[in-house]
Amino acid sequence: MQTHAAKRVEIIIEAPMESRLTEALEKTGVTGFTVLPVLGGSGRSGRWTREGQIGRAGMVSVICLIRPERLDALLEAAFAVVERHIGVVSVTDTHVLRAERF
Amino acid sequence: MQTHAAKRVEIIIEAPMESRLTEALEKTGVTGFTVLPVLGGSGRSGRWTREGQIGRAGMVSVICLIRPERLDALLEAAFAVVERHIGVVSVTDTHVLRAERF
Amino acid sequence: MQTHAAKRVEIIIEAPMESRLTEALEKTGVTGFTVLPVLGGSGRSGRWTREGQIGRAGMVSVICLIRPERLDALLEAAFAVVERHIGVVSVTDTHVLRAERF
Amino acid sequence: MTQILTIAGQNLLTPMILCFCLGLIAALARSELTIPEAMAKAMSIYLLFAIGFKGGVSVAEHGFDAQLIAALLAGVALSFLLPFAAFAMLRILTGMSALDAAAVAAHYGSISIVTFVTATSVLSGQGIESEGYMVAVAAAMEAPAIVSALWLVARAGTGGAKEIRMDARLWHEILLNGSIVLLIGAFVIGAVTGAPGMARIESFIISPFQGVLCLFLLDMGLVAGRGLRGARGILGPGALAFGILMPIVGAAAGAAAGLALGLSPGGLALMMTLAASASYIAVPAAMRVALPEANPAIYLTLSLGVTFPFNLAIGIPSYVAIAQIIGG
Amino acid sequence: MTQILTIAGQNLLTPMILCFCLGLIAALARSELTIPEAMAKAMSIYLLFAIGFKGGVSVAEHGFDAQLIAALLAGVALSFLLPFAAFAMLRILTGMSALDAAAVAAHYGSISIVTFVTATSVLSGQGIESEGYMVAVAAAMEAPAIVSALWLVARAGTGGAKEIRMDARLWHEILLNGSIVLLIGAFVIGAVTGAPGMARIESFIISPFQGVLCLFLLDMGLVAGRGLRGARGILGPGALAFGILMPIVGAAAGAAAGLALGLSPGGLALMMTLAASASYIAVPAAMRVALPEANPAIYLTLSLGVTFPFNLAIGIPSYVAIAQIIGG
Amino acid sequence: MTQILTIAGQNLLTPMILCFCLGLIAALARSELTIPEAMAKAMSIYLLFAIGFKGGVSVAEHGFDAQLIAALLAGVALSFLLPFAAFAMLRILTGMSALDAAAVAAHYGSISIVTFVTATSVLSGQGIESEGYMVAVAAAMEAPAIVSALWLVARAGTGGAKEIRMDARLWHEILLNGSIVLLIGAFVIGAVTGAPGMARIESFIISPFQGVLCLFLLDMGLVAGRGLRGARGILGPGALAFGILMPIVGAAAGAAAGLALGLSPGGLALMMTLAASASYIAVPAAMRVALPEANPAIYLTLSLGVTFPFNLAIGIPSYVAIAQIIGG
Ligand SMILES: Nc1ncnc2c1ncn2[C@@H]1O[C@H](COP(=O)(O)O)[C@@H](O)[C@H]1O
Ligand SMILES: Nc1ncnc2c1ncn2[C@@H]1O[C@H](COP(=O)(O)O)[C@@H](O)[C@H]1O
Ligand SMILES: Nc1ncnc2c1ncn2[C@@H]1O[C@H](COP(=O)(O)O)[C@@H](O)[C@H]1O
Ligand code: NA
Ligand code: NA
Ligand code: NA
Repeated sequence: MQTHAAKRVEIIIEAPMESRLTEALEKTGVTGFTVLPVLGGSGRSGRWTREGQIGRAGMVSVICLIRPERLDALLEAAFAVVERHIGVVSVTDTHVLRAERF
Repeated sequence: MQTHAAKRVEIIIEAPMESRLTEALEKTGVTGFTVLPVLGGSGRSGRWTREGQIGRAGMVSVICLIRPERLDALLEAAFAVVERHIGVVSVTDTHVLRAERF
Repeated sequence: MQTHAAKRVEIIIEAPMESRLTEALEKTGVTGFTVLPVLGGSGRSGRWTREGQIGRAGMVSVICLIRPERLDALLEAAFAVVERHIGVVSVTDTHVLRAERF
Repeated sequence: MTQILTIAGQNLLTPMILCFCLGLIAALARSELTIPEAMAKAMSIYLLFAIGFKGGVSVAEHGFDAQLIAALLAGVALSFLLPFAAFAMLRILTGMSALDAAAVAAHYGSISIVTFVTATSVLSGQGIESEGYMVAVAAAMEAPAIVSALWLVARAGTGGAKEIRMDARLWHEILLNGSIVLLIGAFVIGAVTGAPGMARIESFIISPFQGVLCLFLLDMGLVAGRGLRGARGILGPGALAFGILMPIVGAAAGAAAGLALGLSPGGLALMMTLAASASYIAVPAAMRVALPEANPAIYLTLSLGVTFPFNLAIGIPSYVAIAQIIGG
Repeated sequence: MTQILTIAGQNLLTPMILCFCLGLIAALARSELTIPEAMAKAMSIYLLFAIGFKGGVSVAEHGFDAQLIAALLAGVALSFLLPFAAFAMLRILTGMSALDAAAVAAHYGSISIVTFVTATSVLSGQGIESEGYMVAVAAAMEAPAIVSALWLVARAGTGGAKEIRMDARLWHEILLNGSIVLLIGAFVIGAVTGAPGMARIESFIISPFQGVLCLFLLDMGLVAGRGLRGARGILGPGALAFGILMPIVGAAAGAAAGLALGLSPGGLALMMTLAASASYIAVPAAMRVALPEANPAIYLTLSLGVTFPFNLAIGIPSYVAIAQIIGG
Repeated sequence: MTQILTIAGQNLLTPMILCFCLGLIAALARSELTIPEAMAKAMSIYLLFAIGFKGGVSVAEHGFDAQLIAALLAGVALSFLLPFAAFAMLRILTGMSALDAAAVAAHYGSISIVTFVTATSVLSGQGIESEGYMVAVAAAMEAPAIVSALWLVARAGTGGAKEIRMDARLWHEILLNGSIVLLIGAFVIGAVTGAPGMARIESFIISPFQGVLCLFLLDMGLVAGRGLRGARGILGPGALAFGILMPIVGAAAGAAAGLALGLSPGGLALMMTLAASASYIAVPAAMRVALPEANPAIYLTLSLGVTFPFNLAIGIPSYVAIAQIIGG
């Protein structure tokens, strides 16, 4: 089937920052994303699990599929939000069906 | 370690369609997949979150790792199910351990 | 924005093995990973869903973003744990922001 | 009329209704208060089980008779017929496409079990008895409306929509959906175990019931409020009018059926409530599969954002008051 | 015998057993009714806490004596020995590999806490007292069977399996697994706070208990039914026979131990139930780590799909009836 | 003093405190016992709703007066001022950065609603009445401390930290956070529906309350224990001393305010408890957004790992005993 080159950006970020991130994305015109729950993890700030969390906000994973040419705008916007926060951002080449949706 | 080229197909789809999708996959011989929960997202049909959902069916993410040569059959099958529905399909090049499993 | 080549390793494994896997990763110096919940899936050992599970341990998905040069050590460590168990391991090329974190 | 308004007014100040309002206000004020999904499902499982079981026990005590069968048939008939009224009203009052109008109509022929549960709690708060088998009637009314709606779509030619995706499998999903199975199952268990069964689990089934309903309605308020916020601008004045008028039409039809059946005032109020209420769980899931091109924002907002609060705050107390007058 | 059957028959029509059947039927009919995972875990936490606490309070009231120690030792011995009986039966009745047979044997030496809880609820429904420390015996019986099973595997050479993955860490996980810690912890809290503690939380611990058990067994029925559906064809007639005979063998061994200990009829019935029941939470998790090559479909289907329903519907009422006769 | 110790000692052997200890021990022993996230949230929603509702009903009964306003103002003042005391103590006792010290200070000016709930349960266990509006005071004390902390950071220049991320949006999140909305909402509902409302949901709101609190404190123990395990080495002796001294300072300030207001002994004990307790839900979330560079391990471990257990085991019983003596 016909597929189109795209980028898959995965942003793992503290849950209290989720709405700030998605609003920043929307401001740069990225209106498609999916939020996945995260059970736990480990990084420079140590290990955590959702069930050992106080308030249990934890982290979430936000996935955006976008056209390659919009990647830079997205990363700028995302970076401004995550910059001072724990979390990671990765970008993978991918292909999507139904390119008219992106 | 020895790894083998494969495709990673990620299908984000409405939960009521999940069993129809996985059955369609099984019919084309795709017997390996993993279903991840989705908390919320945004797309052409607007924003949603699982907790603001009525009935809270929401969406799920179905991930299939397959041999490259079987990609087309999988995409045809998946497309027939998702065609009229909201959701996205992406295909990424990847490598797998233990290729005999796929 | 400046991004750096990295590998995204995704390990889908039985939940009772999670802590053994993450410890093995930590022993080889991999201190960054994220654990996602899994709702269900299908493979050589058949179909399962978390809600039809007894004890409901189910599976989890562990995602590691690492520098390419550390991939082999990670895969050796992971393989030693998953070898006798059901589950899959995939490795995808990706790029990360803030490379100093990895 | 004054009598109706007085009773209705009193009902507004119960913890249940106020909890719903709290949720609505919190959502509209964009508070991040949320009820975890699993907790909401747990509460709905509890409520369905309790209401079904109570109904079954009551049938075990008062016996099973021809009126039960007649009530079931009347419920099924209402569920089949109300979508036609709804569809006609929508085509007159709004500019909705035939597809969207049919999808909405399916919701109004079917029922909302939470509205029903709230009505039973209002009745028990006022010490009014009702027929235990009304929960079976509720279950029987869930699905028939879907058939009517699909028939309406097929007849209309559906404009932009492709073929209807209705197969044996979807029927199976609808008829054996979780709430129907739980409601009917609990009803049968209650009918079989009767009073001794009730004695064993009474302090689980009866005592905390109204409190759980409070928290559940809090969640419904949150969900309805978030839906309204997201759907601003989706419903025109015609659609809003429909969301208020249709339950009144439904209640009138329910009252006619209930009087014909000779139901007690409590049963009459429940029959009016069922006919007046609109589904927001079973039917939306079925519509997503059968008519994916119909816009869910329209049918969910109407059913949950307009008609559900209307029934809760104004409908139920009025139906109860009217039923006492005309059924008394 | 008639007496046993009559009592057993009565027991079938309790809300608990009927809820289990409802779940089983719903799953076999492929209804999508599900209990959210978090709700199921919440109910099991509640049940473990309540049963442990009640046991502790009862020990605080009736005192702590040598019989408690003797009962604990007897439980541990049963858990160690029953796997050998199970293994031998499996090798005779089925063509299972030594590895699978040993894994199954571990389950039958260990215990099912839900079966135990259901038995206590049947006893309390019939007004029969039992020794409070039986919950401690239940906890003590969870793990020893695993040792026997691993020894059986090691001795058999295990055919296709690689080395057993048993280390200090897995022992730690088994001995401090969530249910043991909760059960023993609640038992100790009950024993320390005694009647005044009970007075404070009685309306949480006692009143809703049977109702929660109903919904929990509904979920068990759903899970067992889905397991049976998925595992069709996995168990031959020999394995099925084992799933029915082994609890009878276990109950007989439990009865012998209970009589030797001089337990009350209630305690005797519980000892029989423990020995007759098969684990489906702690042991399966341990087996996945220690013997990953053993097929989980076999041991889970036998334990949860065959023996659990057998114990619930036929076993427990019979054990209670027999215990009243021989222990009375 | 002996009197205080005796009362405090008795309090240690309640099921609530023992459940907290069980959780703590289980976590420190690395048991995998966990309470599902959704269950923990469900219990906290229940506790907030129940405590708010009860407070509202009590205000409806005893009337609403100037003292309520005075108590609210006193609470807000305490929340504003205590962070300055905390900040000064931290700078003297520890080598913490100004940023971390300010973040910690925000927690100690704010309150812990679970500590408050536990204190009300201790009071009710001893049959001591308190002012129903104290839950409103609790809600009013959540946020002001954050302002003081941010002011402290701004004044200190903050060393390594970039600008404070405090905007209208974060204020909105803090002031309309889930627990405040639920607590105040339930309070208003209780005040509006009064005794008749309570009669309808009493067996949900009152009876199971202490039992739910037990399981909730079990979870708090687990979380605190896991936090302590992960944070070993993060707190020096100075910080530990702060975690014990600061609640005493807070309680003293609360006692002064309570005496000035002329509160009943029960209300006095609650005011001491509020001032002595440290937030671990609302403030940490706000700090993650406003001061992301402050180390969460420090403030969470102090608040939940040191001060919370101190208040539970030693603080609350002492505050209650002292309040009875000085307020009596
Ligand atoms: N290398 C990595 N791979 C995957 N997830 C990571 C990685 N590093 C950090 N994370 C995730 O991001 C969270 C915060 O990381 P950090 O900012 O390094 O403390 C961790 O708890 C993980 O969930
Ligand atoms: N570009 C995208 N990237 C990631 N997820 C998306 C994207 N577009 C849509 N989705 C997901 O698919 C759902 C339906 O999208 P849509 O069909 O565009 O309304 C959204 O709610 C998202 O969860
Ligand atoms: N090809 C695949 N793609 C994605 N997930 C898979 C695949 N194969 C197996 N899995 C996951 O791994 C689990 C165990 O697989 P298996 O070891 O083949 O039984 C399945 O239940 C799936 O969750
Ligand atoms: Na209707
Ligand atoms: Na056994
Ligand atoms: Na404070």
